Parts: sequence; structure tokens; C-alpha cells
Amino acid sequence: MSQSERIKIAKRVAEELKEGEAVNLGVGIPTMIPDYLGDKKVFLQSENGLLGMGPTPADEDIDMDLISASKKPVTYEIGASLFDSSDSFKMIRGGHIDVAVLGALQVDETGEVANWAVPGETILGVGGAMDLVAGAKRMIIASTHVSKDGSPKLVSKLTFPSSGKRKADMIVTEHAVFKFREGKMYLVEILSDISIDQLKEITEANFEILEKVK
Amino acid sequence: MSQSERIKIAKRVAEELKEGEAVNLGVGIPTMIPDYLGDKKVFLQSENGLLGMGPTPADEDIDMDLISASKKPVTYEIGASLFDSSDSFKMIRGGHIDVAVLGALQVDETGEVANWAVPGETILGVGGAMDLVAGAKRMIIASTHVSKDGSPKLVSKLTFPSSGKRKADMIVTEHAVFKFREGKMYLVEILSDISIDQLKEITEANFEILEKVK
Amino acid sequence: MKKLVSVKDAIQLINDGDTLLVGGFGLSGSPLTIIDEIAASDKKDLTVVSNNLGEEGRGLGKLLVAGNLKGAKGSYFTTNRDAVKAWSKGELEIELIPQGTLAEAIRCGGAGIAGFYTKTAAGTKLAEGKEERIFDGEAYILEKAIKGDVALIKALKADTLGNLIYDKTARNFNPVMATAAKVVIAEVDEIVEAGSFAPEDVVTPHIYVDYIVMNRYIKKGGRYVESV
Amino acid sequence: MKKLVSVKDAIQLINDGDTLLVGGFGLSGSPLTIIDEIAASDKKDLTVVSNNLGEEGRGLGKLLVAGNLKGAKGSYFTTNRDAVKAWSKGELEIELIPQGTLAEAIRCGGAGIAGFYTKTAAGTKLAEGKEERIFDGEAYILEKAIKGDVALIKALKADTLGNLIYDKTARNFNPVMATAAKVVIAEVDEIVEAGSFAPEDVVTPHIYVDYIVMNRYIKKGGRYVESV
Repeated sequence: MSQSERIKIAKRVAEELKEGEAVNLGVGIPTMIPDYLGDKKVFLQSENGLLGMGPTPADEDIDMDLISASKKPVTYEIGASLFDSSDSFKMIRGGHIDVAVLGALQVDETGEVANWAVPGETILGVGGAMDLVAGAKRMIIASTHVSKDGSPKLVSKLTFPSSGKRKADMIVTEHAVFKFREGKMYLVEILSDISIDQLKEITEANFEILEKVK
Repeated sequence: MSQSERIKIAKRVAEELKEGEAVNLGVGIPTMIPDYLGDKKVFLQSENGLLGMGPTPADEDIDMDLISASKKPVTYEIGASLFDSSDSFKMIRGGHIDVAVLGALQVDETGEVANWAVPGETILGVGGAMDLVAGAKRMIIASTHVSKDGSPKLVSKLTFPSSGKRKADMIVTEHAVFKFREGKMYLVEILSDISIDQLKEITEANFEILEKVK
Repeated sequence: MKKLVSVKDAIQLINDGDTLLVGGFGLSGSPLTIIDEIAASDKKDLTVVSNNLGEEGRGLGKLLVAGNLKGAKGSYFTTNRDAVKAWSKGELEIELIPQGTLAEAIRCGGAGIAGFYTKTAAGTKLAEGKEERIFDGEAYILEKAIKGDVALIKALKADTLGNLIYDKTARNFNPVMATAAKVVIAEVDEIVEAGSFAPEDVVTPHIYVDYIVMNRYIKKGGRYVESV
Repeated sequence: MKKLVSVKDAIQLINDGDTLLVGGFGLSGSPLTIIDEIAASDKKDLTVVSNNLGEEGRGLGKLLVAGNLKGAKGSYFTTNRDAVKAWSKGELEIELIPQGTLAEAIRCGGAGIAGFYTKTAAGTKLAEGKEERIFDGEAYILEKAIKGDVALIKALKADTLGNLIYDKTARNFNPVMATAAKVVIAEVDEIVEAGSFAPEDVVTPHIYVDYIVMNRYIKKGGRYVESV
């Protein structure tokens, strides 16, 4: 996927975030979101124990003991706070994070997400993915529409290991925005010049189409 | 019981505490112990969230937001730390307090303690008693030998509600010191001019007598 | 500062029949201003979760006198004779919970944990009706998380975002209660600019706090007294 | 200062086959000096509980290369290719635990709590073989407490009693690990007089800390580098 498509996804997700929300951003496209928030102020939370995470510091200010969950150097925003890992996940699992924006390997048509393991591959990492899926108030998936090998990511039923029973609220891809409500998937917006038929071709999941999109 | 007898108990328990230990003192006689520690330095923990509790302040320094679990004004010792109630009981229940010195209504001959409720009376308080019984590394009971009405406190079997299955290690009264080992009670020291026969008379619990005491 | 509200408005967030988590150990760390306002209101059938029920006619004790309460859950009510009397007459439901279990259950309520196995109280009267299970040869009982509709907490200072710090042992149950209710109202002595607290110093991060109310009491001789 | 020991003496407290709780998130907050000493020793069959296994050949990654390890429990090993390889060859046992469950299980290990019901991972592959139970209509799984024989943690400063404070996000798993092992060894950059920390500033109270070791690394350009 091109950088401009990645930016498109990041920008569209940025629109979903509301002033003052506490947000946890997964690796990949989600980390680009802060660049597209404009004047909107959100509070970024990092699993390793920081609320109020600011942008990458200048080289000379880098401190590898002030890092994000992706282990990248960061800074403090005004009003930041530090805590240990158990308190960090109390915040996440306890429903105190307004939005988690996560990547995904697959999302099924009910909104169930697979984002930690590929069957048959050596996967020895889960990190905080399952905690975020279980605990965040809203879950937005930011992902390419299809896998690198062209296979659909939006599937009728997960074939990859699930990250939890809790469903995503929304998925934003380079082509479209879908919402999930009560186990059903709805196309709410088209973001590229793709036709609905073409979209259906690359989307294994069944979805309904909101009137305004038709 | 006379004040001198109370002091005798407090002094004798003070001998049991070791330099540097973390100690939680229950209400009543236990709170008198710090006066009899001499040069020995222990760290007093208070359930409401303080380790390193110091003596009562002068009147003009009283701050009712720096108090003990008995809600009396206290001070900080050097190196004191503050924490919330969940962290305080993590410390207590998790086995990080070396010694709890508690009062008791009854102790049975296995060392099981009743120190929170009297049958038939309105008892609407338990406080941290059961947490301390469950969690402290050593439990020493500091108590009068008999109740105010003269009935034995050291009983063969509790008739008052138990504070937990965990047994006391030792009990110190105005007359004697007993230890509990593997469900049995041993007289290890006589502290008054009472004879062993007299002691047996006021002690319902069966106890063995250590050679050195005979 | 957008979270700051009057105490009058704050208590409108409380509905009849609500469960309130109320910070404090006796009167220390207790949100006295908010409590006064509830006592002066006609709120009713409230259940208070707090270590004590204040003292007789003071702090949470006022709610009992004013008739706002249906029940109380906590660890120690013995010294509030009003509470003992009300309970004896069947006018107040009381649930007695060991202090450490109370703190942990509230923490779990805020942490997405439904229940925990504790060794405290296993084998005692307070374990009656609770599941007992053996782990590594030792008996533990299952205790369920406690949550509230509204938490009323007391902090020393808030910054303009709502980050909180507490005063000495007045911290007690306040930080855990701040995590375990749908609406969290913090009463504070002072509001300072965001950025005034070092990130290490914040005890309750601002996302836990929904509303701030100014404490009407002032501290004199080490105690909060009513300001004139 | 009676808790201060040489790193040589400190690692004598570790026995073959022990379970070690090791602080850090990647290399940040990791006790690098103690790890080096273990890697240089013939300690074997150790099981490390840590969020990661350091990086390839760095931090805890050294123990893998040096052959000290039997197993690792943590949340993320994917980026350490040595670990992935060793696991594939059957030379390293790995238990994968969601990060929040790991932190909470260790906290419980130090808190006298035998197990807890969490919603994280319910219904997933990582819940296989674990008890599932419904609370208020939602599925939770039972996770058991994790304890260690020895905890190796990293703090910024200790006072002479052993109270600890941490550096920024290098805090991570260290404070919970300090509570959950029979022996706790803290590596620190600096020791200050008792009384230097305000009671509010202490993160790990001294009673959790058994021994202190001085960090041999020094910080340069925001990273710990070996001092000459």
C-alpha cells in the first residue's frame, strides 16, 4: 500500500477521535494518527505506563527510558502521568481508555478481530492486544483492505486466532469505512473511486449498505 | 488490669520484635509497644496507608490527615512512605509485614484467634483484623489472660467467631508467654508470681510446659 | 476549567437508589462538602460503600441522620453508634467486609476484573455463602468486584485537566474509588495549572475524574473546619 | 548501607532451576548489570518471567545466548529472533501471556491473591485449558498468581533503607515484581540518604527490597552504555 493510502486511513480515523479522549494507538498506521489531529487534543496512553504521550523528541533529547509501547522515544504532553504496568492495564482493561485504534490481520463480519497470530507461523507475541480488545470503550480498526498476498482481510468468519469476543466498532481501510452494530457489518462510507461491486469482490465479509452510500 | 500489667505485656512483646522488622500494631496494648523498644528500630505500618509511622506529634503539629489506623495523629519516621488502601493491604495480605501484634477476645489451644466479634452482641466492625491474621509473617497476641468478667480467654475451642484459620505464633499475657507450634500450645515463660496450678485454673486451653519453665 | 462544577450541580448526578463509593478513613480524606450537600437534599435509598460511616453526625454520619441511606458496605461501623442503632432497628442494611477485601474488590471493579480469590476471611463467618477453593494447599474465598454508580472522592489538589494528588494518609481509599464508578466527582482544596505536577507525582490520572468540586471547609489546627 | 551487595554476591542468591521475575520493557528498566553477571555464570535451567526477552544478544537476550535459560514467560518474544529460533528447536519453553494479565498475575502473587477472573483473552486460544466463568453476562477466565524465587529489578535511586524510585517509563513491571518473589534484588544508579525521598515519592517501600546492587552502566545520549 502506498504511503498516501496509509495517510488516508490515518486521517479518516483521526476524524473519529473526539477532543479530550484517552486513546491507545497500536503499531503501524495507528501511530500516524497524531499528525492529522489538527487542533484536536487527545491524550495518548502507552501500555508501558504513560498517559499524555507526546511526539518524538529531537535527537539530542532522546531518552530510551521515556518510550512508547513500540519502544520508540517519546516526550511528555502537559499533564502527563506515569504508572506501573499493573496500573496501566487497570486503565485499559477497566474501560478507562475511550478509543483503541488497532491494526488487524482479519476482521469478520460480526466485528470480531484477529490481530496477534497467523496459523502455522511462529507467533510468540501478543503484547497488550488482547487487553485492549477486551477493555477499550471503542475499538477502531485501521487496516489495509486486503493482505499483502491479496487475500481478503474482511472475512465472513475468522480463520486466524481471535483476539477476543469483544467486537470492533469500526474499520477504516483505504477503500471504505464499515461500522459494526449488533453482529452486523455496514458500509458507511467509500474512500476511494472503487465501485460497490468491486468492493464486494475484495471483501469476503457480507455487509449491508447504508442508504446514503448507495 | 492495671496499667503496670499492660506495660509488662507491652515490654515483653517488644522483646520479640527484631531490628528492622515491619510491624503492624493493633489497638489497645499493642500501641504501647513503641515506648519499650529502646534503641531497637522497627518500621510501623498502618492499614490506612503509611509505612514508617512515628510517635504522636506535639499538639501544635497535629494534622488529622496524618493518622494511624486507630485514627490518632502520628508523624513520619525517616524513610516513611505513603500508599493507598489497596497497596496497604497488598503489603499485609501478601506476607510483607514481619509481625502483627494483635489483641484477642479468645485464642484456642491450636492458636486460632477470635478478635472481631462477640456472639449475641452487635458487632459491625472487622477493620483490617482478618487481613492481618491471614497475611502477617508472624502473629503475636497481646492480651489480658482472662476477660473482664473473669471467663477464660485461652480456651480449648473458640466459642467466639474465628478471625481466620491461620494460627497465632505466640500469646503474651500478664501471667505468661505461650507459643503455638503445629496445633499445640506450649507454656514458655511465666511473667508473674502465679503457680502453674493457678495458671491452669485460669487457662481453659490445654498446654504443655517447656522443661525450662517447670 | 471544564470539569469544575458547583456542589449543587454535582449532586444532581446522583440518583435515588444509587450506590456511592465514598473515600475516606473516618473523616480523613472524606469529601465533606459533597456529603453536606447530599444531607441537605432529599436524595434517598442510597447505598454507601466506604470504610466507615464517618462519625456520629459528622461526615457520612450526616447522611444517616438525614435519612438519605438505605445501606452501607464497609469494614468498621462499630464506633458510629447511630449506625449500630439504625441497623438494630432494621433501618439500615449493613454489609461487613474486611478492609483489605473492600479495597481490593473496589480496585477490581475499576480494573476489568470480575472477582478474586483471597485468603482473608477464609473459614470465618464472613466467608459464609462464598465459594472456597484450595490453591497450593491453602484455602481462599472468591470475592466479587465492587462498582459504584458515583464515586465521591477527596483530593488535596487537582490540576486543570483533573489530575489529582492527595494529602498524606488522606489518600486511603480515594485512588481506588476513582477508578470504579460510572461518574467520579472529586472534591479538592485547590486547583492548579496543568503541568504543575511532575508526571511522577500524579496519583490519579485525569481520565478517571469527571467532575471537580471545591471544598468549602478550610484546614485549621490540623482539622477541616467550616469556613465562614 | 546494609542491603548493598556486590553483583557477584547478589547472583549467589539465584539457584539453578529458579524462576526469576525480571523487570523491564525491552531494555528500559532492565537490570543490565545483574543480567550480565548471570550470563557470565554457569547458572542453568532458569525460567525468566519478563515482558520480553530483551533484544537479540542484549539484556535478557544474553541469558538465552549464554545458555542459562530453560524457559520464558512473557507477552512478546516475536522480535527477538534468537528466542523464536530456540523455541522452534525445542531449546526454550515459552509461555505467552497477555501483557495485562502478566502484570496483574504478578501483582496478585505479591498481594496474597491466588487467582483472578479477567475478561482479557476469554474465548481465545490463550484461554485454552483455563476455567471460564460468566459474571454479569460477560465471560471471564481464571488466571493464577505468578510468583518468583528471585526478582531482579531496576530502579533509578534507592535510599539507604532501600526505598526505591524509578525513571520515567523504566518503571513498567519493576514495582509489581518487587512484591512477588522470595528474594528481591534491585539494581540502582544511585544511593541517597534515607529521608531524601518525600513519603509521597516512594514507589517501592523498602520492606519489599532485600538487596541493592549498583548499576555498572552509565547513561549517555539517553541510553545505558557500558562504563569503562
